[in-house]
Amino acid sequence: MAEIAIRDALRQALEEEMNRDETVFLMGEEVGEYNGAYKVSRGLLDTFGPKRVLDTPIAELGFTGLGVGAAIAGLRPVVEWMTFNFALLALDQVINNAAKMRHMSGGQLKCPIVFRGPNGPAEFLSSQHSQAFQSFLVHVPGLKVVAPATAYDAKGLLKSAIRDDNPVVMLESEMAYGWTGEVPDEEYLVPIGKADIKREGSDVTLIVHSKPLKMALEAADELAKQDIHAEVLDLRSLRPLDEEAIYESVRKTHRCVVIDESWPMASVGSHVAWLVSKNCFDELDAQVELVASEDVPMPYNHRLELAVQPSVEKIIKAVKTVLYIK
Amino acid sequence: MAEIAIRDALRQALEEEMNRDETVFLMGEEVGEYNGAYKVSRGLLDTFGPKRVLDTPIAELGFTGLGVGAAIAGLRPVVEWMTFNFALLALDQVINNAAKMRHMSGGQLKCPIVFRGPNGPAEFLSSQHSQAFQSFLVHVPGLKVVAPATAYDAKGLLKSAIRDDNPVVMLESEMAYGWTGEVPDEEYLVPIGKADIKREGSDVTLIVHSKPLKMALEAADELAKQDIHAEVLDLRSLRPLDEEAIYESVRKTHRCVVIDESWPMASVGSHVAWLVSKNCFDELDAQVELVASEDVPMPYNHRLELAVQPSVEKIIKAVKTVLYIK
Amino acid sequence: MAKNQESSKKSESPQKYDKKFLTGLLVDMLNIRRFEEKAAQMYGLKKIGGFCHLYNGQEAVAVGSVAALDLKRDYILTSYRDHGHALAVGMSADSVMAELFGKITGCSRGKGGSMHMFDAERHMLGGNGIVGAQIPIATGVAFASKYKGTDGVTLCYFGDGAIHQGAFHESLNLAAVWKLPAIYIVENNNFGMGTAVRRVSSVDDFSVKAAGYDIPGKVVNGMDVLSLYEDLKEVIADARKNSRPWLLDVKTYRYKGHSMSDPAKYRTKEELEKYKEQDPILLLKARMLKDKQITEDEFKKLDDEAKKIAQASVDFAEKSEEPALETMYEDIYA
Amino acid sequence: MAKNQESSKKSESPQKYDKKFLTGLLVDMLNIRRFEEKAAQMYGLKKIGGFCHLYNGQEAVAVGSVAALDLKRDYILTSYRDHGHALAVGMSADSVMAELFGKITGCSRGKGGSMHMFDAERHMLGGNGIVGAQIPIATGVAFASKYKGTDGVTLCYFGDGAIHQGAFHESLNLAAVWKLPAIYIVENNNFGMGTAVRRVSSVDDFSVKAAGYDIPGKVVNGMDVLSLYEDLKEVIADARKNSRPWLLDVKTYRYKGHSMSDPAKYRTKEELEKYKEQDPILLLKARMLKDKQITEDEFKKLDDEAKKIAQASVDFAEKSEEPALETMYEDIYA
Ligand SMILES: Cc1ncc(C[n+]2csc(CCOP(=O)(O)OP(=O)(O)O)c2C)c(N)n1
Ligand SMILES: Cc1ncc(C[n+]2csc(CCOP(=O)(O)OP(=O)(O)O)c2C)c(N)n1
Ligand SMILES: [Mg+2]
Ligand SMILES: [Mg+2]
Repeated sequence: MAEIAIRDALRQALEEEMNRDETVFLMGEEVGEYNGAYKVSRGLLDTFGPKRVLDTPIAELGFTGLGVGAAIAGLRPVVEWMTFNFALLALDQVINNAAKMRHMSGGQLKCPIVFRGPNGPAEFLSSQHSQAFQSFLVHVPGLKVVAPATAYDAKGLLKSAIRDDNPVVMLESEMAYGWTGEVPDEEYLVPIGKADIKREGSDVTLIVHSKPLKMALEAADELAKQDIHAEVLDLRSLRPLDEEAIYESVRKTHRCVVIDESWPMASVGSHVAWLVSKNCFDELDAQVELVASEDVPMPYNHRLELAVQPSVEKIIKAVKTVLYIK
Repeated sequence: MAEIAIRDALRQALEEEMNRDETVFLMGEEVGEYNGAYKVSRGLLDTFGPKRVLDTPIAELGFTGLGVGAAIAGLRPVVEWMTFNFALLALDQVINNAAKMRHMSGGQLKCPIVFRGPNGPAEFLSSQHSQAFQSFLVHVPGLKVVAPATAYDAKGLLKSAIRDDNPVVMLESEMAYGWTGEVPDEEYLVPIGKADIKREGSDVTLIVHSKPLKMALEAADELAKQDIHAEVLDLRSLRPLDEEAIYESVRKTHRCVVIDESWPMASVGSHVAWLVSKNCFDELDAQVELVASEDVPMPYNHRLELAVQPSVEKIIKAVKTVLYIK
Repeated sequence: MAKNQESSKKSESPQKYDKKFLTGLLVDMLNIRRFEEKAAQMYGLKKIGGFCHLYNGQEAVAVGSVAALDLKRDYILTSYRDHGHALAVGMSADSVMAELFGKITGCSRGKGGSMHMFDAERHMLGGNGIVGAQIPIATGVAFASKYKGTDGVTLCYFGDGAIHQGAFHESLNLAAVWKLPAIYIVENNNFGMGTAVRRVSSVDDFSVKAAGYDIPGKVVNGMDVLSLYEDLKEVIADARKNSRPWLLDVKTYRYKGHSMSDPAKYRTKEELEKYKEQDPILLLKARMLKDKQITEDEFKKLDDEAKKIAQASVDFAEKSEEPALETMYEDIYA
Repeated sequence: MAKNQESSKKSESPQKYDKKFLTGLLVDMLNIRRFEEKAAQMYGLKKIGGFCHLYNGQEAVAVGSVAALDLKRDYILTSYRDHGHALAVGMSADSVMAELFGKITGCSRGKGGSMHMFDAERHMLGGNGIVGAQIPIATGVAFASKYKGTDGVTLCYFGDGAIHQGAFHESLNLAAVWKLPAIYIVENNNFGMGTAVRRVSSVDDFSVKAAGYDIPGKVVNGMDVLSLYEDLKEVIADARKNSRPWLLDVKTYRYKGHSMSDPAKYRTKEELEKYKEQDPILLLKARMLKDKQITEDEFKKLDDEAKKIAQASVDFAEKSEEPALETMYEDIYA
């Protein structure tokens, strides 16, 4: 097992899959000569050449749609969006085409494409550059959505995503690209649709995905010191959602806090919180709390931008609320 | 009081506000010479001329952004999207600019603009043309979102939206444009942010918005015959959401079914269902049920497309579930 | 810099073509015309619902251009006005009509309807309901052909209204920079719904936009199937050989309203009649009559046959099953 | 059809201008240069975070074009590379630096940061972080001027990378059809991040794209503030008088990396040095020296003053308050 950063885990996944399958190619802004805005694709242009690692113009709608066309014509594109903020420009191609090609053609076509890049807030970027858009993507049938937060999951899920015959959106996090974790030397896959218990506990279930996993684990550490044992369930896949794993944990702990760095309204977080509320109605000893972003556009000022986001303190407070501890 | 169709109620609102304020203008595809794809703007070109009623090219991103610019420069644009399906192309301008102009400028600018048009499924249109996108818009702070389902509310809310100094998205329904209802002869406004009890009841609260209101009322009629008295709460505004009205009703009925024609995941419907689950935790006698669209792209075949959507039967079934009636 | 070209002013005299070839074009156009008339009738009877965009008047475009293709390696994509293209690539009238009826025997299993005709095997990759959305997708299909080295070209049809979409601009730049064998065909029928071209465009001739991407552009007569065929043959050969995109402004006209619900009040009866004088079917027929490659009787036979095929497709669609309710969960994930 | 024009090859000899005017341009450029240097320094000290796109090398574009405007009625909008434009319209260095520091005294109350400089009163409508997004918005501002009949024009600045966005295409068509007084200025600095223009465009001269919309286009020298000023004066007068849009390809160069984190390995030191020989500040200074409108001493004084202003802005920003936590809920709804 080697300890590597998430960005390198992603790069390994790309490299292995590009070696394995000639139809896999990578395109996006600055993925080639510049080695990627966040260096996920470092070295890939050198290894695979400009036929398979393509720098695009700044034309999110165009190159995303080009990817959809290449996918239905037999290739396996990996489309890097420099950030998900810019992918709003491409949503029509994702939602109206990638997600529906198979459906509209009555099952004739398949659309094996991966859309990936950093999602969610980074630092000092203000409101146009610090948004978490998983709720939009999860809303849409026809897509799959994965959201790893460790090097192991990042590599294994990206490999699965590339091999999947459906459009898969992969949410990464700029702030987490440098986080390191162990990755096996031998090849492995992480299946899409399986949540993972990152820490076992008996008193409360913390349901989380993406970057806030780290906060949830820290909060669990902190709570353990106060003899509160939190189970941390990392969703990893948001669509399909591993509902069984969620309910199993809540049936054990009877209390639940959901953490999601999205805005709260109509979010992945509030959806999961409702699913738990509904399907564990007789099991819950308290309401399900949601720790989300404040319902505001992200300010540039750093104190403010930290205060807007979920935090270890907010998670601990929510846990105490569902445990009726003042 | 005159009994008029929703499309005419909307037209009256436009006409009155355009008469009242010279800075109000309407633009969109086919709004002028063609009198609107769904005839909401019938006659307005004749009345106000081509300066104030503008037929645009098919360029949703461009003319939506043009509207945003006109708004920050002192006008009050009403942008008609022929349908919300096409507005995906314009989302960047709505979310990254309209919703954030005031924020990014530290409060210097205001952006008084209305985006409106039909949202949600119509008939025989397949998956690209039958989508309900309120969940995307509600997710975003900086926007207001209204969703009337009667002629009275449509007129009163559109007038309020046009006078509002913020970007307001108004969800209409193609299938409901012909629905008639009473509208006062004298001028009136419906405030943004206020829900409305469309039918009082004591046994269960049905929370609904937009076109499914009609189904909810029919279901309530049907249930009344079985001595089940449903309260029908029409949200009317989705952002801001009238949470107090929701909780007040549920505190009375102790049971709740939410109806939303969106896809279920990360939807307005599941969000409201969670809010009720959380904030009425001690009041609820059953889990909150959601009647949403099936989690599939809309098929063209009519039997299938009806089966995909919420229905009176599905609502009644959900009510019986929360009443523990087999 | 690439220079735009004028359309071949006159197509070669038909003698150049054998009778079989010409008859093929004529039959294909007749089949589309009679199919669309039947579709309109069925729409009137409420057998078909929703949007239904007919192709009457534009038949030469799909038929002449597809005739110039090699569908073993080439592809086409178009907009929601797609019945004609579907039939032109050889999809059966039965499968197209059944799709319009929303039956399980339709090419898209009743999932797509009028706007979403697909035939993966025949390289017809849809039908798209979002104006301009097929342009990036077609660009990607052309990309795949180049990537795989198949020498295939992709024809991408769209309307005069679609050219103002950002998707057009982004795609043409990508195709130009990456030298993709994509041929962008504006089916310029003068109107986008009720909007005359000139009201939303400052240029009449869309081929001038080609220069902005340094790619070749050309104006093509869309009413004369033979001259269109010749133009397309040249353009396709060039795109195939040199792997580069083209932009064609094909002048055509639609006889019916935008969709079935459009009374088309934005144009005069005279304008419509003027265009019908250059009807693509009559034009080819006249030429063949003149060159004695067909008789009135033979024409009538072909026409009757076309009507029969259209009627048979209705019978087929009528008799076909509705999709079972549980099929709503199918065809979503592979 | 509108014809493109060549840029005025040489600007008029400076004698034509009075010393005050020229000194004004020089001071504005110096202020920007010194401000940006200070910003870079503060970024190094982590007083500023996130993206920070500097304007060094491009000063003549904002300064020369804004000098040709009447900001009582005219407007400007630009991209995230906006410090120079902010200072050029007369926003105080204090309010811009405080914004970079994220302080409540910043022009956008610490909400916007580097990419979002706004001054509604001075008609500077931002700063936009989404490549190309300001193009439709600026088009709408021009629309509003025409609607209100103010005779105002709007300058819309964007990069060579932004021209490939669909937003550009849709906006130019709208502006052409509706005859809006919008002047689209490509600040063509040869690179979009690490991507050289030619790798993502098949044309070198973006003004050729104007013909596709039948609007006038022009190539403009972006290093010579006076020739740029002259060109813009003409273009602005035309846009104002005839209410029509223009597309300008302004050739310029950025000295620094794309943003602070970019080592700019994609270009050579020689290329950079070559461009620095036409430095807009040195060019104007040389001309004024030659015409005896300034002495080295006077220049030094102006430069020292610029440095002082930049330093003072840092002191101001340092001393300013952080926004209170509850301000996160402010500035969202009017
Ligand atoms: C993005 C988008 N905007 C609007 C529409 C509604 N719409 C459907 S067809 C059409 C007109 C298109 O005209 P044109 O491109 O000329 O094609 P034609 O119908 O003439 O073949 C419009 C506005 C749509 N389907 N998609
Ligand atoms: C829609 C969008 N895509 C990508 C980005 C990331 N990005 C920021 S600046 C930039 C390069 C822009 O280059 P150019 O337009 O030439 O402007 P310059 O930075 O040279 O002034 C990119 C790709 C973005 N901000 N917005
Ligand atoms: Mg047309
Ligand atoms: Mg640049």
